[in-house]
Amino acid sequence: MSGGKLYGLMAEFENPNDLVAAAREAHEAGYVKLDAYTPYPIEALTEALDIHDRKLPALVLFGGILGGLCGYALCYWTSVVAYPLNIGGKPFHSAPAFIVPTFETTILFAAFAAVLGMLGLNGLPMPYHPVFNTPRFALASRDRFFLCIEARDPKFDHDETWAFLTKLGPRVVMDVEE
Amino acid sequence: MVTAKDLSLARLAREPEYWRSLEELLETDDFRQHLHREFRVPIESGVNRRELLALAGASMALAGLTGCTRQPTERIYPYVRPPEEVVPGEPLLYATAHVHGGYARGILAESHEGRPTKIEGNSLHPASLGGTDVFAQAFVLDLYDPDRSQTLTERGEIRPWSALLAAVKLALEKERPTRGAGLRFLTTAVTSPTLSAQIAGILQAFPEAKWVAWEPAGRDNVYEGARLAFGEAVEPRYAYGRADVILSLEADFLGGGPAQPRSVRDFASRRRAQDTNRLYVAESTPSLTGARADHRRPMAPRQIEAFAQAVATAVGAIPSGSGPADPFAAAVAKDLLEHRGSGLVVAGESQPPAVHALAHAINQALGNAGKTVVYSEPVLAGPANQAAALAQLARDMREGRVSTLTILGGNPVFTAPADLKFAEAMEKVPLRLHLSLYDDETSRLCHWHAAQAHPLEAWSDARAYDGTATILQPLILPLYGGKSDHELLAAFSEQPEKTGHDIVKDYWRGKLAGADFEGAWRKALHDGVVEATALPTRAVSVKSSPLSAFDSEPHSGDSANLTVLFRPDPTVWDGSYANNGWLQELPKPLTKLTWDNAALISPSTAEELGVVNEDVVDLLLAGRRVTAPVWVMPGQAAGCVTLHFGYGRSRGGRIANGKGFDAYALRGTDGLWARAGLEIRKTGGHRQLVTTQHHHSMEGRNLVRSATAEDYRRDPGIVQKMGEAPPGPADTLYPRLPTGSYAWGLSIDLAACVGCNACVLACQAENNIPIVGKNEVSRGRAMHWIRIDRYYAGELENPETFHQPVTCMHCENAPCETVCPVAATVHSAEGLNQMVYNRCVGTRYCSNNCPYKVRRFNFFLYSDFKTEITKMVRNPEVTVRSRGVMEKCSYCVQRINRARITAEKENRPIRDGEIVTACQQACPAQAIVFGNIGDPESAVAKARAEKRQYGLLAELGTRPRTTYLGSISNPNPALPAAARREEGHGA
Amino acid sequence: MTDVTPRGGGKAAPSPGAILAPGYTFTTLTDKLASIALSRRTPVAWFVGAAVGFSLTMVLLVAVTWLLFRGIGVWGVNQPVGWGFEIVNFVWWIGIGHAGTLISAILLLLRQNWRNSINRFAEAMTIFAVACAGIYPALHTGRPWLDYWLIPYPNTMGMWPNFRSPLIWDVFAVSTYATVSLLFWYVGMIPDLATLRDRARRLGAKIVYGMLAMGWRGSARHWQRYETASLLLAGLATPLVVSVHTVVSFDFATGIVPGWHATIFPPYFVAGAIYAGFAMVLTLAIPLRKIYGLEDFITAKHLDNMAKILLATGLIVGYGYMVEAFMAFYSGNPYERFMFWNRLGGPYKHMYWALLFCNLVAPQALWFRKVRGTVPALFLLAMIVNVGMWLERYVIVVVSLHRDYLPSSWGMYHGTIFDWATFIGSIGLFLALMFLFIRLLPMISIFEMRAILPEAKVASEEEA
Amino acid sequence: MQIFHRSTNTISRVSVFGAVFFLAFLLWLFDALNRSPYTTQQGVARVQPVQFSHKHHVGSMGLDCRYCHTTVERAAYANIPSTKTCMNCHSQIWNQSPELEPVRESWRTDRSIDWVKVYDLPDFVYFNHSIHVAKGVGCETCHGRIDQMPLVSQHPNLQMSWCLDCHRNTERYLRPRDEVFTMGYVPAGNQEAIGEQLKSEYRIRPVYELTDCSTCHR
Repeated sequence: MSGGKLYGLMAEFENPNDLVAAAREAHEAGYVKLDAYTPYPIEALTEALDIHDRKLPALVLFGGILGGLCGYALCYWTSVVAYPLNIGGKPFHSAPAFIVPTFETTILFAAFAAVLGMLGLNGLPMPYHPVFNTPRFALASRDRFFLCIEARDPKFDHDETWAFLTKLGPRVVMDVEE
Repeated sequence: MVTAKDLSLARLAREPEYWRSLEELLETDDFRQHLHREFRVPIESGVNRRELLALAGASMALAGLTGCTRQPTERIYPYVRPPEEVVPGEPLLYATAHVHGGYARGILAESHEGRPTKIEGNSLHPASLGGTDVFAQAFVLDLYDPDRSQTLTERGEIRPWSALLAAVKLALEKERPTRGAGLRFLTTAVTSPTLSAQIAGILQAFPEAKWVAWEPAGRDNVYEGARLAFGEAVEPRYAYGRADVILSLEADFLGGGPAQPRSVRDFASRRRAQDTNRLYVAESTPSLTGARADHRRPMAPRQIEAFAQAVATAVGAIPSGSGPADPFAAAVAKDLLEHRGSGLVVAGESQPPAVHALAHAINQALGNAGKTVVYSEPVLAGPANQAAALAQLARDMREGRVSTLTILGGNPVFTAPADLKFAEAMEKVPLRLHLSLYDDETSRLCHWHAAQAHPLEAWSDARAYDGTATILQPLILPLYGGKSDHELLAAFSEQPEKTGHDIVKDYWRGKLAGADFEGAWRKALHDGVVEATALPTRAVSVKSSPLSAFDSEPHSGDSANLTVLFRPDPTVWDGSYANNGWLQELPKPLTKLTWDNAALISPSTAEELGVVNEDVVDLLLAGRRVTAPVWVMPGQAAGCVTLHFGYGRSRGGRIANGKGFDAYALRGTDGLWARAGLEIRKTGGHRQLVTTQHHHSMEGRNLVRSATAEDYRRDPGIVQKMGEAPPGPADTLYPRLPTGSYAWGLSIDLAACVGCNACVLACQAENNIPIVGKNEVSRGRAMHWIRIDRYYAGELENPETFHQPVTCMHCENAPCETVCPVAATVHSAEGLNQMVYNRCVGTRYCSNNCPYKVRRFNFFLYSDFKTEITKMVRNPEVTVRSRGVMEKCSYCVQRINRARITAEKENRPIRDGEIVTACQQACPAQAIVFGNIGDPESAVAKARAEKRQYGLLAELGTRPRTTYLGSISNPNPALPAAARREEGHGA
Repeated sequence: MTDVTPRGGGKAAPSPGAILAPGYTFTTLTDKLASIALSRRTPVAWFVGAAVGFSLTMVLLVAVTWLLFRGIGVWGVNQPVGWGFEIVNFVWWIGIGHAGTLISAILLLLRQNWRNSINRFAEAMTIFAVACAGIYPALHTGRPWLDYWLIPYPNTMGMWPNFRSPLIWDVFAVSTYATVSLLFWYVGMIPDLATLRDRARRLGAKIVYGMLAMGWRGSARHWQRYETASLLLAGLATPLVVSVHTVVSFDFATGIVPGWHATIFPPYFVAGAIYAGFAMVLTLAIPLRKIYGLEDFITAKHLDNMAKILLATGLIVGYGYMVEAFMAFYSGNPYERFMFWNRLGGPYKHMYWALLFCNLVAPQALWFRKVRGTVPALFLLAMIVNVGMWLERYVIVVVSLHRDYLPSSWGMYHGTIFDWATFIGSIGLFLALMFLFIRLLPMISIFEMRAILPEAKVASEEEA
Repeated sequence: MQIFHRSTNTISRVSVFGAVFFLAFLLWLFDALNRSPYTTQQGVARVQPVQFSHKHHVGSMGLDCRYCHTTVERAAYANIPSTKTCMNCHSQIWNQSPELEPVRESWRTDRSIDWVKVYDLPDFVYFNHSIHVAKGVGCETCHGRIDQMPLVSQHPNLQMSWCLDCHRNTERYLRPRDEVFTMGYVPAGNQEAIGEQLKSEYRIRPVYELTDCSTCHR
C-alpha cells in the first residue's frame, strides 16, 4: 500500500458534530473535491457540503412512466392487435382489467430505476476504493467520521491541506494513497 | 337419525316444503361421520418400476427440456390393397342391431378404418326411431374389453375349433340312439329367426332333446298373464303415443322393457305443452316411469294387486266384490272411463300374471285393446315359461337325465335362481359346453369353453318388440377369434363348418320380399330392418272364467314382514354388462350410485330398523343370506327392500369382480321378482357407497321449472315468471363482438326428458371421456360432460322426482373464460365456449367460476394410454385428454366442423338438423335439439321461442346458449296435487 | 472487536416507553449487532430451529416430488372445490408477507423510527413468505411445467396470456412485489453489509460481505442518494403492498361464486394481510429477542406498538366480517344469503366459528395494557391470529366453493396427507430460510439503529 | 483495509451488466432452438424405406398429385398411396429394380410399407386437406416445390404461428381452384388483389372465424 500516488488527505473525527463543522469549513474554504464518510446518514452534511443531486427522482419518474406505458401497451397490443379473442364477451380493449398489470409494471420499472439509478449515480459496485487503503477507515462503518480532501482538488496542496485539516480538530489526519 | 331438532338448519334455508334428502343434509352426526368415511384420505403408496421410470422421465422434463416440443418420429402404414369403400379419416355407418333381453333395437355403428367406435340409433327401426338406451351406447366398449375370453379351452387347455367339432360329433353319436334324450340347449332369450330355426332343426333330428332359455329379467309374467287372460300366450304391444291416460302397474316402460327407446319416444311425444297425456304409476320401488308420473303411489306388491283389482272393479272389468274402494283407485278408474279407447293400463314384467290379466281385462273393458294396445304372437322363441323350464332342466341334470349341456351365452351359474342350485346340478352332466364373451362363473364349471364373438363381430339376426327382424352384420373380424351362436349350433347339424354369414343368409334366402334376393339382402342390411317382418296383430278376447275365480283375499299391511324385490340393475343389467366401465361409472338414474348396488330401503323402514346409508346388513330369506349395504331410497314403498341383481361377480373381469353384492344368491323360483318374509339384521359394518350427487333438494332455487298443463294453458308465461328475469340482449355496456354466420345453441325439453342416461353415455363414447373408478368418483372427480341432475321435492315417502340434463351452457358471457390466465377457454364467433386442451395449464379457476359446475378436470392421467386394445374404441376426431387439463362439453365441435366442411365444399350453408350432437342423437325422447339459434326457422330457434323456455341461472347474466323448456305435468284435478305444483315451483 | 458485549451495553433496563435501552454508543451497538452474524458461537436454539426447518423442508420436497409425479389429484381438490389448501396457503403466506414491506415503507414515510429495530427481519420475513407463497400457484396447476405460459413472451404459438384474468394480475403483482421487496431489502442492507465487511475477521467472510456491500464506504454523497432512493422506494412500495393483496382479493372478488363476489374484499384483504403480517412479526420477534438477548432493541414499546396495530387491523377485519354478513342479507341475493347460512351452520361451521374466535374475539384482550405488556400472552395471541387467518382463507376458498349455485353439484373437501405435507413443509422452508438469514445477515438494521442513538444528534441541525 | 484489487471494480461492473446479457442470450438461444429445424424438423429430408423421388414422378413425369393422393379432395387426410397404386405401374416397368424390392415385398407379403411421416402435426391439431384444397390453397403453399424434392422434407416449420399467418392473411396465399395442384404457380397479376377477389368468390370466412381455436383444436 505504500509508494502509491496520493489520493488525498483524510481526517478522522469522533463525533458527527465535529465532522459536520469541519465539512462546512472545508467547503467554505473552497475545497470542492471532498467527501465525508459516516456510519449513518447525516442530513446536515448534505447542506454542509452543498450536495445537490436531483437526478434520481427524475429517473424514477421516467422509469414509472415508461413502465406504465410498456405495461398498458403490452396489454393493448396482445389483446387487441396481436390475437383479439372473445373472452367471456368482454371487449378486446378491456381497459379496467389492463390497469392492474399497468400499475404493477409502473411500480416495477420505477423501483428498478430507483435502485439502479442510486447504484449507478453512486458508481457502485466499486469494491476497490483508495479510501479503503487507510486501515483506520474500517471504523467508518462503526463509530468514526471521516473527512477526505482529494488530491485532485485544484486547491489541494499536501502540506497546506494537512494543516487546514489539523486545524479542524480531528483525532488524526492521514495520507490516503491511490 | 333425523330428528326435529336437526331440521333447524333446513329451516334456515327458507323453503320449508323442500327437504334435504334424508339425514344427509340435516347435518346430523351420522352424516358427518358418513362424510368422513366417504372422503377419507386416500394414501397411494408404493412406486413400481414403471412409475419410477416415468418419474425419472418427468424430472428430465422438469429440468427444462419442455420448451422444445420436439416430436417423436411417427410412421405411416398405408394399405397394400385398399378396400373400396374406406376413405381414411371418413367414418362409415353400418346398420345392425343391439339385442337386449332378446329384443333387437336398431342401431347404426360408426366405423373408423374398420374400428367400430360409436353406436347411434337407427331411425328406420321401429324400436329405436333413432334413439338408443344406455346399453346400446355402451356395448361397443365390450368389444375391446381386454378381459374378454380369447381362447377355446377344454378343461383349461387351449384347443382348436376342430377339436370342439370332434367332441360334439362324438357326443351326438352317443345321443343318436336315444334320439337326443340327454341333449339340452340352454340359451338366453332368443328372437333370432335363424337361431330358432337352427335349434328347431336340431330338435327335429333329436326329438327328445330340449331347448331351455333363461333370461334373468325375463318376460314369463307377461306371457303367463296373457295366458291367464286370453288362454294363450300373446305379446302385448303398447302404443304409448296414442294413450291419453296411462296407468302403469309397476311397468317401467321408460326405464326398460323390450322397446325402451320407442316407448320413451312415444310417451314423450305426448308430454309437451299441447295434448298432454296423464300418467298414473303404482309401484313398489321408484323407477324412471314413476319419476315422470303425474300421480305416483308407492305400494307393496300385494297392494298393487289389490289396487289393480279395485280399478278393474270400478271400470267394470271384473265383477265387484273386492275390498274397500280406494279414492285413488276410484279417481284413476274414473279417468280411464272418461277416456275409453284412449286409455291404457300396463302391467310390468315384475308383476304376477294375475295383475297382467287384470290389466288386459281393463283394457278390453274400456275398448283400449286394438287402439292403444294390440296383440301378436310372442316375439320370443322357445319355451314360454322360462323359469319352469329352467327348473325342469335343473331337475333333469340332478337326476342324471342330461348327458350333454350346451350353453349359448348367458351365465346361468351366476343368474339361475338360488334354490335350483344350478351349479351343483350341472356338475352331474358328463359333457358341458359354454360359449360366452367372458370366461365367467359358468365357463369355470364347463368342460369346454369357447370365446364368443361380440355382436359387432358376427352375423346374426333378431326381432324387435313388434317382430320386425334386423340382420346383424359384423363390422370387424372377431378380435379374439370368437364364434357366434350360429356357428356353434352348426356343429350339431349336418354342416358343422358352415360360417355364420352363410347360416344367416341361407336362412333368409327365399324369405325376403322381391325376386332379387341379393338386392333385397343388401337393402335389409343397408336399412337395418327386414321389410314386412313385423308380426301381424291378432284379436284376442279375455276369458271370463279365470278372472272371476280371481283370488281376492284381504290385503292387510303385514308390516312386520319385509318384502324383498328383485330387479335388474339399471346400469349393469343382469350382470352381463358388469365389466363395462362406462356402465359401471354411469350414475344410476335415481340413486346416482356408481360402481355398486345396495339394498334400497324406504325412509320409514330404515328408521324402524335403525339403519342409515352404508350400514351393512344381513338379508335373510328362506334360509339364504346376503350381506349388503343399505341405501335409503325416497319413494320406496314401506316394508319393501329392493335388491338389484347383476353385481357381485367373481369371474366377470377386472372391472366387474368384487363390485357390489350378489342379489341372485337370495333370489329363488318361489319369488323371482318379489317375495315376502325377508329378515334384516344389522351387522354393524359399513361399506362405502359412492354417488355423484349428494344433495337432493333444489333449495328453493328455480332450477327445474315445472307447470301443470292447466296453469300453462291459462298463463303461458308462468314458467318464465318462476325466476328473476335475466338481463335482456340490450342490457350491456359492452360493444358487440364480431359474430359468425351461425349461432349454435341447444335446447333441452324437460317435459320430454325421462332421465334415462342415454345422452350421458353417448357423450362419453363420442368424446373419449375416461372413467376414473370408484375411489375417484367418491372424491368428486367423475368426468361426464353431460350429467343428469336429479332433485326431489315433496314428502320423503313419495317425493316428486325431477331430472335435468346439464351440459356446458356455452354462456355468451362465460364466467369461466374471463378468469383463465392463458386464454385456454375462449369464445368462438359462433358462440362456442371453446376449451383448448393443449393450451390449458390446469389452474381449475374456470371450474370454480362456472356456476353450472360442468367443467371436468383430469386430476390424474385418467385416459388409458397403455392398453392398446381399448384405444381402438376412441373417436379419432376428438383429442384424448392428458393429465392436468380441464375438459367439458364442446357441443360436439367435431360434428360441427365435419358438417361445416362438407357444406362449404358444396358451397352451401349448413342445413338445420345436419349437425346432431351425440346426446341429441341418442336421446330417445327427442328432448335435445341443437342448431343455429340465429335462424328463426331452425328447430332449436323454434324451441327457444316457446313460452316455457328459460335459462338455467340466467339471472346471473351468463346468457346461456343451452336453454331449457319447462316441464309440464298433467295432474288429475280430482286428486290432491303435489304441494310443489301449487307453489309454482321456486317462484 | 466482535465479541458479544455483555447484555445491555446499556447499564439499566430500558424504560417502558423507550425504543432503545439507554447506554449504547455507536461502538457497543455496532459490535453487538454485528456479532450475531459474525460470531462463531451459535446458540443451541438456532440449531434446534434450523434442524426443524430443514427437516420440514425435506417433507416439502417429498410432497412436491410426488405431486409432480402423480398429478394434482394427490391433493384433495375436486369438483366443485377446485382450489383447496394450495390457494388457502398461498393467500395466507402472501398475507404474512405484507408486514415487512409495510413496516419498512409506510412507517418510514411516517417517520416512525421505532421501526428501525424490526424492519430488517420483517422484510426478510416478507421475502421468505412470498417465496413460500409462490410455491403454491406454481405447483397448483395441472401441468406446472407449462406455468411459463402465464408470462407474456413472444412464442411460436402466437398466443398471449389473458390480461383479464386475475391470475395474470397475480403474476404481475406477486412478481413485482417479490422483486421490489427483494430490492428494498437488499438496498437497505448495503451499509450493514459494509459494516460486516469491515468487522469480519476471516478473509472469506470479508470477501463475501465485501462483494455484497458493493464497495459501500459511507460517503456523504452516496448517503444522500441512498436516502432519496429509500424514500422513493418506500413511496413506491406503499401502494404496491396495498395493491398486492388487493389483487389477491380480486382472484375471489371478480369471481361469480357466492362468498367470493364481494366489493369489500380489497380493503378487507389488505387489513387482513397487515393483521396476519404483524402477528407473524410478533411470532418471530418474541423468540428471537429472547434467544439473542435483543430486549434492548426490541423493547416493550415495540411489542406494545405492534399489539396496538394488531388490535386495530383486527377490528378492521372484524368489520369486514360484519359487512360480509350484512351484504349477504342486504343484497337480497338468495345465493349470498345461503352462503352465509352455510358458513354459520353448514358442514364447515366449526371453522367459521373458530375463525371468529381467533380473529375477532381473542384479540380484544389487547385492549388491556397488561396483556400488551405480557410477552407470553402476546405470543399466544399472535399464534391464535396466525391460525385464525389461515382458517379465514379456508372459509373463503373452500366453504364458498363447496356449495355454490347448483345443489346437485355440492360436495365436500378435505385436505389429504399431501396437502398437509405441502403446507407444513412450506412452514419448514420458511423457518429454514429465516434461520439462515439470522445466522448470516444482520437481522437488525445497524445503521438505522445508530441514527436513533442520542449521540447521533447533530447540534447544528437543530439550529438550522 | 483494502480487500479487493483495483481491477475488481471493472470486473464487478462487467459481470453485473453481463449477467443481464447472458440471461437474455440464454433466453434467445432457447427460443432460437425452439424455432430451429432441430425442433421443427423443417427442411430435414427423411430417409424412407423406398427412395421414392417426387422430383422424378412429379417434376419429370408430371404425375398429378391426385394420382396417388386420391383422397385429398374428399377427406381430412391426403392418403399415402397403397402398395397397389405403386404396383399399377411398377408391375410393368422397373419391375426388377432392387430399389423397389420393398414395394414388391409388400405386395407379396401383404404387409404395409413402413413410411416415415414427414408432416407430423400434434394429435390435438385437426387439419383437413379437403377444405383447404376446395378453398384454393395450393399444395405448394404448404408442401413447397415437391416437384423439385428427390426426398420429401417438411417445407414450413408447422408451428402455430405459421398456421395463423395464413388464416389471418388468406389473400396472400389463395390461388384459383384450377391452380391448386400446380407446382411453381405464378399469380397472373397482383397476388393481393387476386387473393381478395378469390376470398369473396370462395366465400372464405372472416379472420375472426378462421382464427377461432375450434377451427383446428377440438
